[in-house]
Parts: sequence; C-alpha cells; structure tokens
Amino acid sequence: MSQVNRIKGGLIDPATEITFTFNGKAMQGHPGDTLASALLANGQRLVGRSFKYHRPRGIFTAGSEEPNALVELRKGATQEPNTRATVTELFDGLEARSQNHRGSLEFDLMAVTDLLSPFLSAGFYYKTFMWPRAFWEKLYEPAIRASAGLGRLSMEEDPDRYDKGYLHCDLLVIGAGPAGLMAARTAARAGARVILADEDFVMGGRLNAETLEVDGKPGSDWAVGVVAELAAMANVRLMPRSTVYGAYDHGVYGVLERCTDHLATSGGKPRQVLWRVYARHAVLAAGATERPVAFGNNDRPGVMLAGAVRAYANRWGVAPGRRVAVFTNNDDGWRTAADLVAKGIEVPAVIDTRDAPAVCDVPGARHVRGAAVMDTRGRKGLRQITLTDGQMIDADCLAVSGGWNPNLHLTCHQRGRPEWRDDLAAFVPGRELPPGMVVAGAANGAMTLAAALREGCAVAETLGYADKSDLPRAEDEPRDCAPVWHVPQSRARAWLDLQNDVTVKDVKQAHQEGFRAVEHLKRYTTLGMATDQGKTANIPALAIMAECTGRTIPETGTTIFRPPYTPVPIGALAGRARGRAFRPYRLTPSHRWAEAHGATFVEVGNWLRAQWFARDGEQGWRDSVDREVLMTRGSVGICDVTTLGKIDIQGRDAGEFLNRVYCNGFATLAVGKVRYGLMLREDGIAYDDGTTARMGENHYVMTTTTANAVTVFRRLEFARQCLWPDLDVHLISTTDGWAQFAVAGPNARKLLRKVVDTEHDLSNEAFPFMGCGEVTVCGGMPARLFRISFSGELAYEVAVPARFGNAMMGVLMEAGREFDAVPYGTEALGVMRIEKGHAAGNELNGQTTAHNLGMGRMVSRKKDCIGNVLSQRPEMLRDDAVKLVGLRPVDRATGLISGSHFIGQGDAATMENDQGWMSSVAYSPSLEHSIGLGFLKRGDARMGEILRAVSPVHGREMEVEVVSAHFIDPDGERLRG
Amino acid sequence: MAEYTLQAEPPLAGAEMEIAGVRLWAPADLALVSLALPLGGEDAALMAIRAAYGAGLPEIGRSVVADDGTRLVRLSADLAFALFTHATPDAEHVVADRLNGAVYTTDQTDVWVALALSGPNTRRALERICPIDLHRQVFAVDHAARTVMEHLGVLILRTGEDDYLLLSASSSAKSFLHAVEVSLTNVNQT
Amino acid sequence: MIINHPLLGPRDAAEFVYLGDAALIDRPDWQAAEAAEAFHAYGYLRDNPAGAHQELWYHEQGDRSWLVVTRDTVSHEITQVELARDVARARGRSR
Amino acid sequence: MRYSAFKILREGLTGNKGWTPVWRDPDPKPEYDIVIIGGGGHGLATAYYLAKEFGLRNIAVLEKGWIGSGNVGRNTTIIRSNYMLPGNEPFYEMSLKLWEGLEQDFNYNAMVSQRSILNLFHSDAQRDAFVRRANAMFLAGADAELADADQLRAELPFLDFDNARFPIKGGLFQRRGGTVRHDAVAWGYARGAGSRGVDIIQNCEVTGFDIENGKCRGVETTRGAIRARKVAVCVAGSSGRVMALAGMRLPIESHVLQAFVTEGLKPVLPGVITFGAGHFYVSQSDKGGLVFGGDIDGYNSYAQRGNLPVVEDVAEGGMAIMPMIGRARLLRSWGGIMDMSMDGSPFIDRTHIDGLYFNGGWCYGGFKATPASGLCYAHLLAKDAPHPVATEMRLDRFARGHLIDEKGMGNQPNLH
Repeated sequence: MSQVNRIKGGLIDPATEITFTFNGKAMQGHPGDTLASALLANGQRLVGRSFKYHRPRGIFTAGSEEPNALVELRKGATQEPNTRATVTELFDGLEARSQNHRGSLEFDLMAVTDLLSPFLSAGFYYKTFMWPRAFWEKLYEPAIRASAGLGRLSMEEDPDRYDKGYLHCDLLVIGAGPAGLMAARTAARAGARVILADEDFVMGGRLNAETLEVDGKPGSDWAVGVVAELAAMANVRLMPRSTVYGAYDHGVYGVLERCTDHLATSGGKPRQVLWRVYARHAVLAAGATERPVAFGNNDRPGVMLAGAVRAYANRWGVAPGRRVAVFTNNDDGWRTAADLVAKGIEVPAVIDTRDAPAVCDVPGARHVRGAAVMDTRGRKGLRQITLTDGQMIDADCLAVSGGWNPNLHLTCHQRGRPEWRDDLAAFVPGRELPPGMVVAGAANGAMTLAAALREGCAVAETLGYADKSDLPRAEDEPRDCAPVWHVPQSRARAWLDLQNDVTVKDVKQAHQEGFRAVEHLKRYTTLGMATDQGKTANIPALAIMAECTGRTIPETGTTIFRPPYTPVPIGALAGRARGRAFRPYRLTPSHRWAEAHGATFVEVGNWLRAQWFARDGEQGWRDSVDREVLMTRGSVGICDVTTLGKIDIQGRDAGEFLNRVYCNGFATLAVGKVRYGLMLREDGIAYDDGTTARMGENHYVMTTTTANAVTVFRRLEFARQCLWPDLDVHLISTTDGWAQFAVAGPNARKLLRKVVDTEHDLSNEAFPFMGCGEVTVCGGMPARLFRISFSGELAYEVAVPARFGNAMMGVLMEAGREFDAVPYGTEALGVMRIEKGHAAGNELNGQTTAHNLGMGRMVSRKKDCIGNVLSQRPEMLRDDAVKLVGLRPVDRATGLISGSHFIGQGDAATMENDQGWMSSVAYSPSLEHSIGLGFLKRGDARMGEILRAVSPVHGREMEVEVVSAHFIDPDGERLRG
Repeated sequence: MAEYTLQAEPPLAGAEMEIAGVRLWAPADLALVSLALPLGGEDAALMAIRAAYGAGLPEIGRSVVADDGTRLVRLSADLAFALFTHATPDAEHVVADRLNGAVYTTDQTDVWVALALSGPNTRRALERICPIDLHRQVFAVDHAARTVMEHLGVLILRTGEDDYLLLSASSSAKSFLHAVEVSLTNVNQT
Repeated sequence: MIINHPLLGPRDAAEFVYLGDAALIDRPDWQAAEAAEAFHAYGYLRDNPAGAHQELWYHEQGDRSWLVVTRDTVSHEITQVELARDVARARGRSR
Repeated sequence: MRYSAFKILREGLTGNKGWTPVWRDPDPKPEYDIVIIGGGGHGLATAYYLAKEFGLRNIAVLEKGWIGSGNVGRNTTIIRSNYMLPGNEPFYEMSLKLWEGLEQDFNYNAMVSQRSILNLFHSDAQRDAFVRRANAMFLAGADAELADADQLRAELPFLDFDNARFPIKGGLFQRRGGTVRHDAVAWGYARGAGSRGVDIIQNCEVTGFDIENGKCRGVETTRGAIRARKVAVCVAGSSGRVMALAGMRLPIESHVLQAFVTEGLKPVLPGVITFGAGHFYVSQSDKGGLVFGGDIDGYNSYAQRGNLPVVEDVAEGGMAIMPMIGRARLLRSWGGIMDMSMDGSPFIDRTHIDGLYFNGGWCYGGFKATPASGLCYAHLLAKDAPHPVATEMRLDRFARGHLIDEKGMGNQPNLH
C-alpha cells in the first residue's frame, strides 16, 4: 500500500486507482484527487525548493494560493513549468517533477545559499557586484540568473491548441461556494441568463472541504443538488475548471476554461478556452484565503494552513500527517482539530494565542492557551515544534491559522481599494467596485456558512432577480479572531513570502532603510512578487510594517491586486492567432494562376503578392526580375495590382469632396478622365497618392496605395461625417471586388485590343493617356479600363469582377503570347517605378512633405484642402530641406545600398555632416547599373554633384552622382504614345 | 463570338461540409449591391426601394425579405445591401435599373464571400469567434450586424432559428472559411 | 470596453478605432487671419483632461460611423455616445 | 554610507542592524533655489545632476506619492539608443553612455545589463528603414549590427523561422542595449541626490503654481506653499494635469501602456527581442520572469490599467515569433500613463512663463532616457540654455514645423 496517508471518506473514487509519477517515482491516487492530495496520500512531504535560499518546501495550501508546491508537469513539448500541485487534477499517467534545485530534490547543491543568508538580506544585490564594471554581465549576472527562475520551458513550440470565445449574460457568478450557488440559483430561478464559473473541478467551494450541513444534509450533497438544478436550466451555463481572472471595463470579464488539462492528452481539442464574458452584473463570491502566522522556521514541509489540512482530510481522504498540532489565533482553527480527530487523526495539541476557553471539544488534544509556536525542527519535514512557553511537542504536521482574508482581488482590478475591518482583522472590498459587480459571502467578509447563503441570495435580489423560495438552513459557526501576525519571541528566521524567501527580518530591514511605503516594501524585498502574488503573505507583512512604523494597518497602506487572479498561459491569451494563422491572408484574384506559373510570393501587409515568376534555368531572383523588366519595357508585361485600395465615391458633391481631400485640384476633372492625386495629412506631410477616375457625373473611383487602403478610407469617412457633414458623398470600398491588372509596355494596346470588345475604341485619340471608361471584355464581360502608368510605359489597368480575375490573367497571357507577354511581380514593379522616379512607400514614409518630394507646387493655395495650412509652416519650406533626387554609382559596377547616408567628399561621417539618405535602390536592367532614389539637402539644385553614400553598418561607402529621379523616358513620351 | 471567354471562379465555390451537426456551405450565385441614400433624397430613395421591392428598408441592424426573394439589409442610416440570387456579373445594373437613379448603387458581389451555417450547434460554434450576443432575445431572426471575427470584418445575418449567413471580404476567403471551420471543429464532441 | 452605439446598441470597443479629442471636428477656417495659429492649436494642442473627455471613435468593424463618445479618462465610464455627424452639424459645420 | 561587498559582509556578521535609510525624509523648507515637481526617475536624476555636476544643492524634489511610483517603476526596463533622427539619436546615445557608468557613479547596483536589443524585420522596406537607422546610429557614435535570417537562426533558434505568417528576414541588433533594474534607478538617484543635500519630499502633491506677472515664484502643495527661483515640472504621465494648473495646454495626450510579466523561468532569452510585424517585445528579468509589452491601449486614459484586446494582441505577437512561450503563464499585468506627444518625441524646455520649466512627452521611451533627461534638464535649469544634445526638444517645434517624428505617424499621439 503506497498511499500511507490515505484515510476513509472524501469526494474521491477509491475504487479506481490512478498511477502517476513524481520525480520518476510511481505513485497511486484516485479520481477526484489533486496532485497535491495524492502526493500527501503517498507520504511525499518534500515537493520543492524555495526561490532564494533553496529551502525544502512542502504543500502549504489546498488551493490556487499555493506558494510552495510548484512542479514541472508533463514532458517534452508539453512540459509545463510552475504548475501548482494543489489545483492539478490527477489523471492516469501524470508526470510531475520538482523544480529549482541542482542535484536532486533531496540534496540540492544550491541549498548552500541558505548558509549565506545573513549576507543575502533584502536588497543586498543593490549594494555590491559593481566592481569591476565588466563583471556584472560576465560573472555576477549569469550566476544570479542561473540560480534564479523556477521551472523550465521546453524551448519547443507549444503543441496544444487554444481557442477563445465570447459569452453574454445577465449575471456572472464568480465562485460556486455557498454564496455563489445561492446567487446563481436565485437569479436563475428568476429567469436571468446566468453563468456560474468556478476554478475548481468540483463545484461547492468550501462546502466540499467542511463537515458543515445545509438543510440537514452534508454541505457537499446540498451543493450537488443545487448544481444539478442549475445544470437542467436552459438559462444557466455552468463553467467548472474556469477561472475568472480579470475584471475589465464595462462588465467585460476574462475567464480561462481548462478543457483538457485534466486529461493525459488534449486529443486535438483546444487545451484551454479564453472567454470574454460580457456581464450586465457580476457577483463575486470567491470566498476567502487563510493566512499564516510567521514564526521561526515556519517554512518546513509539514507546516500547512489549517483550512487546507482539514480540506485534505474531509474532501480528499488524506491525512497530511500522523500527529497534527494546531496553532491558531481564531475559532476556525479549532474546526481543523475537531475534524481531524473525528477522522481518527491524532491531534496532540491545540495552541491558541488567545487566553480563552476551548472553542470545542477536541478529544486527546492538549489546549495550550495564550501561547504560540516559536520554532520548529525537522530538516526536510517537520518533526517537532517549540512553543513560547518552552514546551516541545512532536508533530509531523502543524496546521496554522492566522485568520481569513476575503478574496477581493477582482474588486481591485479597476479602481477599488480595499477597506480595513477591525472586527474581522482583514481587508474587505472597498466601496468603489467595478461597475455592475457586487460581492457576497466570505469574499465580502460574511465569514459563516449561514451568512454566506443569506448574502448570496440577497445580492441576487438587490440586482432585481427575486426568488420566493426559502433560504436553506445552516448555522453561523463561531469565527472569532484575535489577530497575531508573527511571534516576536522567535529568534530564528520567520517566513512571510515562502516562495521568494522574504522573512520578518527583511521587512524590518526595509523599514530601517526607508522603504516604508507598501510598494517600496514589495519592490525592495520582492514580497508578493512570486507566482502566488502574495495571496498568503502580503497582509501579514503589511501588519509587520505597521508595527515597525507605529501606525495602524490601514494607515500603513493596502495592497491591491492586478489581473490576472491566477496566472494565465500566453498560449491561451493568443488563442488561434499563431503560426500562419497569426493574421488572415489576403490573396489576389490571380493567386492560383501565379502559383501554377512559378511565382514566389511576398507578404505585403496581409496580402500575398507574386514577387517574381521564375523560369527554368534562371539562377536567382535577379535573373527573373531583370527579364520581367526588360520584356515589359521591350514588349508587354502584366501585373496583378488588385491590392491597391479602391474606393467607390458617389454623390452630387463628390467632386467638391475630392477637391478638399487631395492637395491638388480635382474640380475640373472631366468624365472619362483620371487624375493623379496627392493626399496630405492635416499636419501637411504627404500621406498617400493614387489616381481617381471620374466614371460618371456623380461617380468617381479612387485608388490608394496598398498599405494605406484602410486608413485612407477611414480618413475620408472622417472628412465626410465630421468635417463636411452636409456634402452628399457616399463611400464604399471595392478593393476586393475588382481584379485589376496593369498591362504595360509598347505592345499593351495591341494586347488589350484582342481582349477588349471591338465596339470600344482604344486608339490613342479615343482613349488617351489618363483616360478611363467602362468597357466590356471577352464578349460582354463588364470591365473598367484606365490608361495610367506606374512603369512609365504605355500602360493600362483593366479591371474585371474579381471572380473572373484568375481567368482574366490567363486570357491576358494567352492574348499576349504573340507579343511574348510576361507576368511580372512586385520586384519588377518596384524596379520600374524607381527607373521612372515614382515615389512609393520608402519615400512616402510619413516624414516627407510635398516640398521634399518635389511636388510642392501641387499643393494648391487657391482652395481649402486637408493639410494645406500646416504644410506652409516656415521650417517645412526651408531652402535647405531635403529633396527627392536620383542617384547613380560613379563606379557603375557598384551596387547602391538603400539606407546609406550622404556625406560630402572630405567630410567626416558624423551626424552633423549628414546630408540625407538613400531611400530606394534597384538594379536597372534597362541602364545596366544600380540606381537609387534618395533625399538630399537642396538636392534639386545639385544635379551632377558627386557625394559619398556611406553605410557604416555594412562597413562600406561609395561615390554617387546626383541625377534626375527620372532615369527612363524623362519626358513621358512612352506613356503618351 | 469573342476569342476569349472568362470563367467565374468564386473563392469558396463548392465549399460544403458538415461538422458538429452543422451544415456549412458557400451559397452559389449570391449577388450583393449596396444602396446609398442620397443626402436630402432619402425619402425619394426609400419610396423607390419600396416601389421596386414591395418592401421598405427595415430599421438599422435588421433585414427584410422582399417578394422576389431579395434580402434588404439596413447597415446604417444611409446604407443598405440588397442580397439576391443572380449569376451574371451585372447585378448592379439590375438593381440600378429598378431604382431609377434614386439611390447610389455599387456592385459588392465580388467584394464579399458568403458562408451559410445551419444546425442546432451553430450558435455554440459562433460563440468562439463572434463578439455579438446571438441569443434569440437579442439577435433574432432577420437581425444583421457587422462585426469582427478572428481579425476579419464579417456581416452576420440570422436567417432562421438555427440558420446564419456570414459575409466577409473575398480576398481573405480562405482564412474566413478556416475560422468558421475551426470553430465547428472545436465544439465538435466526437 | 463597451461602447453603446446610438443606432446599434452595445458593441465591444475592439470594433472601433480611436482618433482623439472631439475638438478635431472643429477644423478652423483656412482663410482666417490667424489661420496658422488656429491650425497649430487644432492640430497640436490638447486639453487632455483627467475626467470627462469628448472623443472620436470610428466604427470600422461595424457601420463605419464616427461617434463622439463622452468618457471619463480616469474611471473609463462612458456617459454619452452620439453620432459625430450630428455633433458636427450642431457645431455649425453644415457648409 | 558607501555600499560594497565588505560592507555587506560586516553587516551580515552583525545582524544587518547598521543599515540606514537610503534617502533622507525631511519636511519641506519654505524656499528653495529649484523645486523639481515629480520624484520619478527623471526628476530624481535632474536633482542628482544639479547637485553633482552643477553644484546646486538647495533643491527639493516634490513627489505626490512615494518616489519611483510613476513610470520609472512601471516600465519594461529597456535601455537602447537605436533612434534615427538628429533631434533624438545623439541624446539617446549620450543616455546610453551614462547608463554604462551609472552604477559606479552613484554607488548603487541598478543591474545595468547590456544584453543586447534586437529589432526583427520582415520585409525589404523594413530592412531599408533599419539600415538607414543603423547608419544614423553609427553617425552619432552608437553601435549597430545587421543580422540576416541565418545568423538569427543560429543565435536564437527558438524564434519561428519555418511557420511564420510574417517570415523573419533579419534584424537590427544594438549589442549595447539591454535592461536595467528599474526601481533601483529611482533609489540610486534618490540616494545620490539626498546625500548631496537635496530634499526628497514624499506625499507632497503640488496643487497650484504661484505665478505673478508672467513669472513663476513657487508652488502650492498639500504640505504648504514653497517658494522657488525656478520650478521644474517633471511629471510625465501627469503633465497635462499639472501644466493645466499653470494654465497651459500641451501637445500631449495621456495614454495607458500595459506591461506584463510571466512566472519565473530558468534562463531562456539572452536579450531584448522586438517583433517587427506585430506588437510585442520581451526580455527576461534576472529573477526569471519574461517581461513583455506591446502597443498602448490607444485611448486617452489616466487609469493605470488597460483592457483585454491589447493583452490578447500582445500575446498573439509573442506566440507569432516564439511559440515556445505558449505554456509560460502571464503572472501580472499593469499599466503606466504615458505622455504621448504629437510627434513621438519629448520636450525639455522653458515655458512662456518665466521660471517655469517643462520636461515631458516621453511617450513610452522615457525610462532609457532617464540619465540624459536628468543631465539635460539640469543643464537647462542651471545655465538657462539647452544641453547641446537636447536643442531640438522644444515646445514650439510644431508651430515652426520642425518635427521629430521617428515613425512618421503625424500628429496623432496614439500612433507613435
């Protein structure tokens, strides 16, 4: 029998045995166990090591507040560090390992740090490790890092899947203990849409850990009945294994549901689901957390919270020790003694700090009045305790109760500050709760069962959910508490934060050094910064600081809590948005054609665009791109340009509207014509450019850059609704609706002539440069034709409904076969626009003005338009402003470097001598050398000058000549031809 | 007879599956035309719509099915969509002709793709991606809303007790289908 | 956060895009004598109150309406939501 | 008291009873030469350098709460000087050099750890912009290093190179970048200033300015009126609120930036890593927690807390580049209030009110600037002339049209 500490009873299934391993050793447990209860059942007391001193640590609590029992769960890529054994549901085949030790758990070499503890007091590292300077990164810090940290990540991709979701309800009940169950039942019976969430896998809260009765039956049975009733109601959603971890603005709650963590594998299902719950109201019924008392060597395995000790006995049928002494300052500690004795566990003594009569009869136990535990013995597990009166008592478990703190964490997630209640010696929720939230039960300071049931019902009623049924019967158990925070007689170190090894002495030293504000205390000593966020440690430490300063606890301060209530995996917060599903893909209409024709694709925002189309025998991307450029300029090329934003603009005032949003004039644009437009931001910086075509009297089609399609639309809507609300203008995006292709090159017209239906005249006279119109192609297919050119060639853009786009690409290529037409990708597009001197994203980078771009004269001063006034600020129009120029290497064989800076010949390469930068470069197959665009101070006046383009990050520099940005066809003869 | 012909290849053509008891398919030949009401000409526009369809525009966030089966969806004060079955790429002309210039029309057929879902588990699956409350008291049959699902803008319509029509941008059709499909898979118990 | 859209009811703020102070509606007259100063103040200076703040939100993943939301910048409480177009008209932008 | 290993040894052997307060806790005097409003990193650094570099000691730092309670105690602790524009880069590079000698300078171990910062890029255009920036860094005397995807794969094999939505094409390293223990910076400067005679006065909130005929003569506080020859506001995050007391509107909006830390983990990350196609940056603290953040929430806020969409966005960014962190758990989140300026760059300047000075607008880059901000502000206060590396950080630059807009986002603070 391996389960040496297993006793009868509890909410487990003793008939079914589960096997698991801890540090490789096989152990047994039962369904219903947590890893902690099973470890205790198997007599495993030592489960981990503390953060700083590597002291032996045992299980301390029975819930999510656990500071000690952190394990690495599972193996391989699913290895999960820092998992609290106390909330890990046992499953067959579970593998757990202790963490943060060098060597074995039993013989941790790092435990030597404990011997050095006098020199490692609070904040010691701020005072040393400073000499010699270089040693910090090389010696001290690596050593500190290696010994710090707790568990290990697998360093492999998390193989599990996660999902998210949205839920809506009238009432979210947080916690399924007595108060939560009553609130949920009351509201549900009144017809409300209720969600009841609990972090535990069994609903009932403390009812499952206590021997208290409700309506004359065991509390856990009563809870089963209520849960069954709720489960049968269509307006109720029960969410066990679900932690409400954050209360966000306007009634949005973050909830983590653990779907498969209790199974050996997730089986392809989402491991966890992150729910955003939208709740009109919420009842926080999260119960209370017991707090310890600090005394000498109170950190040994076997020293546990009293409520946890009886939870293990009552709920899990486990005796945490054979001889369990109880140390309490309140009535509730006595319940542990009574319950243990009733289970046949020996309780040698109940040590009560109060000099008061016994709260209840505990057969076999000595009642030590007005005393305290001041020290303990037992290197890797408790053996003996020493009392302040000098008595020594043998015990292998000490159940400690210092009173209970309401779990008010979520009330602090917005602006709430807890308030102190002297009668409870605890903080309770403050008055400023998250809107829509009410608090009930122990979380609200209603510490007895009857009170919790009453409050749960009452809060639901105050929210307007009335239910006429009677309150269940239960008693108000005794809860008197006389606060004792630490035992001053202790000479040995007394722990407050068990995980981070913060002791009473550390708090006193922080006080001595002036770190007296609560936040200073926490930051200086690391108190409350561990994985449990000080759930058991903060209040006692605060009390000791109050003692040092001679002030009351509320005068000293309070600790507030931030989300999450308990830690949430990053994988769950990311949900499905990872890997290739991080963001949606947008595909162009001819994507399939491109895939079939050797395209390499590139991410452009969310779009995938064909970057180039490799042909057999080409040695690298440059071969393909050079060919695409040369063949386009030599005959004809075709490029899918669907990604450019398209906005359909209609209305009687559409022309006037365009005139106000573009800096150049649009009032005179005729039907059937296209115009290039430059848009400024209101601050006068160039924002976006594109063309707008007038398709009809009141109908325009605007194109934007791919990158700005969404934000231009947004800005236009702003102008339409907020600036000029009474213009008759209507905007709708048609970006995805039209497959649009650039057909460029001297044979472009001939090619299109074969595709466009014959009734449409494409002659230069009938359809000149910057003409546009609605046409039909391929025998009646509606299409739009624009004679515009980005490449500088005779070019058109032809658009067909997107669902015909893939076919259209094929048709254009087929029609172009006789001209040796080529498809070209974004690289060739980029080369040709640089050859032509067109600004693109690298030039329109949000920092340049029309003045910088050489388009200053486009900014009309005769009309109001966005950006007009601020574009005229004095320093934006400086004579020595940078201007867009072309650059070519003096040594034509040299490749220019985009991002290099211009420095005068003979000048040092310093920021003072910086004269501008190279914004775009390309190899021009037409000119057979590298070319660039750049911004140069007074550049327009410096044609022919030789400068240095330096790129120290590459360790290179080269001489460049300033030339016109229009490398190809500067007079624009080709595009008008 | 023209030398070349163009075949339609809607991005989700033929998509159809059943997961978690929910049928998911891409309706064929669904045409979509936007109707923008001219500023100051709203009354005339509404009358023209009523005359053409025998049904007035519903209130914002609602849809109505006209006599000829066209579903008119009111998206905002001055914008509605007409959804109807129509195979050829002239949907905008068809609508514009019926409305006699009282409304600004734009063809949106190819801007969007549609997915229909049907089956009792649909709402549970949509809970995973749809921020809108789909409870029948809140989002009843014929309700419509534009929202965001898995980073995609979606227009969701409730067409029956357990029937929904989802529309999203055609360029991201595959990601859209993936999002809906994964939602169904994730609520599938088997 | 949840924005109670005047036409559509409560929607998650994640459907919206934020711009800033609703004073951005009050675009100055470009021909006024002090236009440069007025545009500088319009473009760059903000009240930035700790308290009630009228601000512009755009329902990008929704009906594409711009809203003027009155929200407390300390508590985040929203007390009023209006269509920006109505606000703009009320502020005399009907030109 | 001088800190050293020897001192620790001696105290350890005598029960750690001899430690004294790190800074004095005096009552305010009725008058000072200079009153600095704001006991954050910048305010304390300003006081420290005024005392140390300019010999001015009749100085008070007024802090409404506890020192270091603002953004110096709520940031993600990153230091770097990888800026591009002449108005910024020399300033941040000076700051980085000050960090490099800071601990020896003020005898406090703030754990300046030059463990490198890496900005990933995912497109050619991004690479071009990074090259331009890297070269600007060189021109200003800083270090920079470009790495291609193969180099990164060798150095950081846990990044997602094979299944990424936005493939990693390379990155820009600044090896001298890194992290610092943020709280210790405030404490170290407080200790250094206090020991030189500066009065650090906590729980002292400024409620008004004493301004007469265009001259500022002092401040009203919750602990009484304090006169001063010069009043130096240094309250980033609260700049709008405080300057409103002087009747000034600023080119600043207050926004909340969230930050996050995971449970402690054994070492996994060598330095700071920044995603270039989403919002995520991360480093690992000496205690083992992954400290990470992303974008601001985006709406004006004075509440030191944010909302879920940004938490999710940041986690998505993290999983996108390093999917091995999926099972690491987010332990704590918090928010800081940022002075988001109209071009993303800060101000260290006089105001139009004689005797009233302003330091703010640091966006979410204030922490790394702490030493240079303190030194430059001290320079301005002591000499009434800007420090040579801070000449462009003026309040009137928008009226003049001289923007320092690193990201090119324009006059919309939440985009910087």
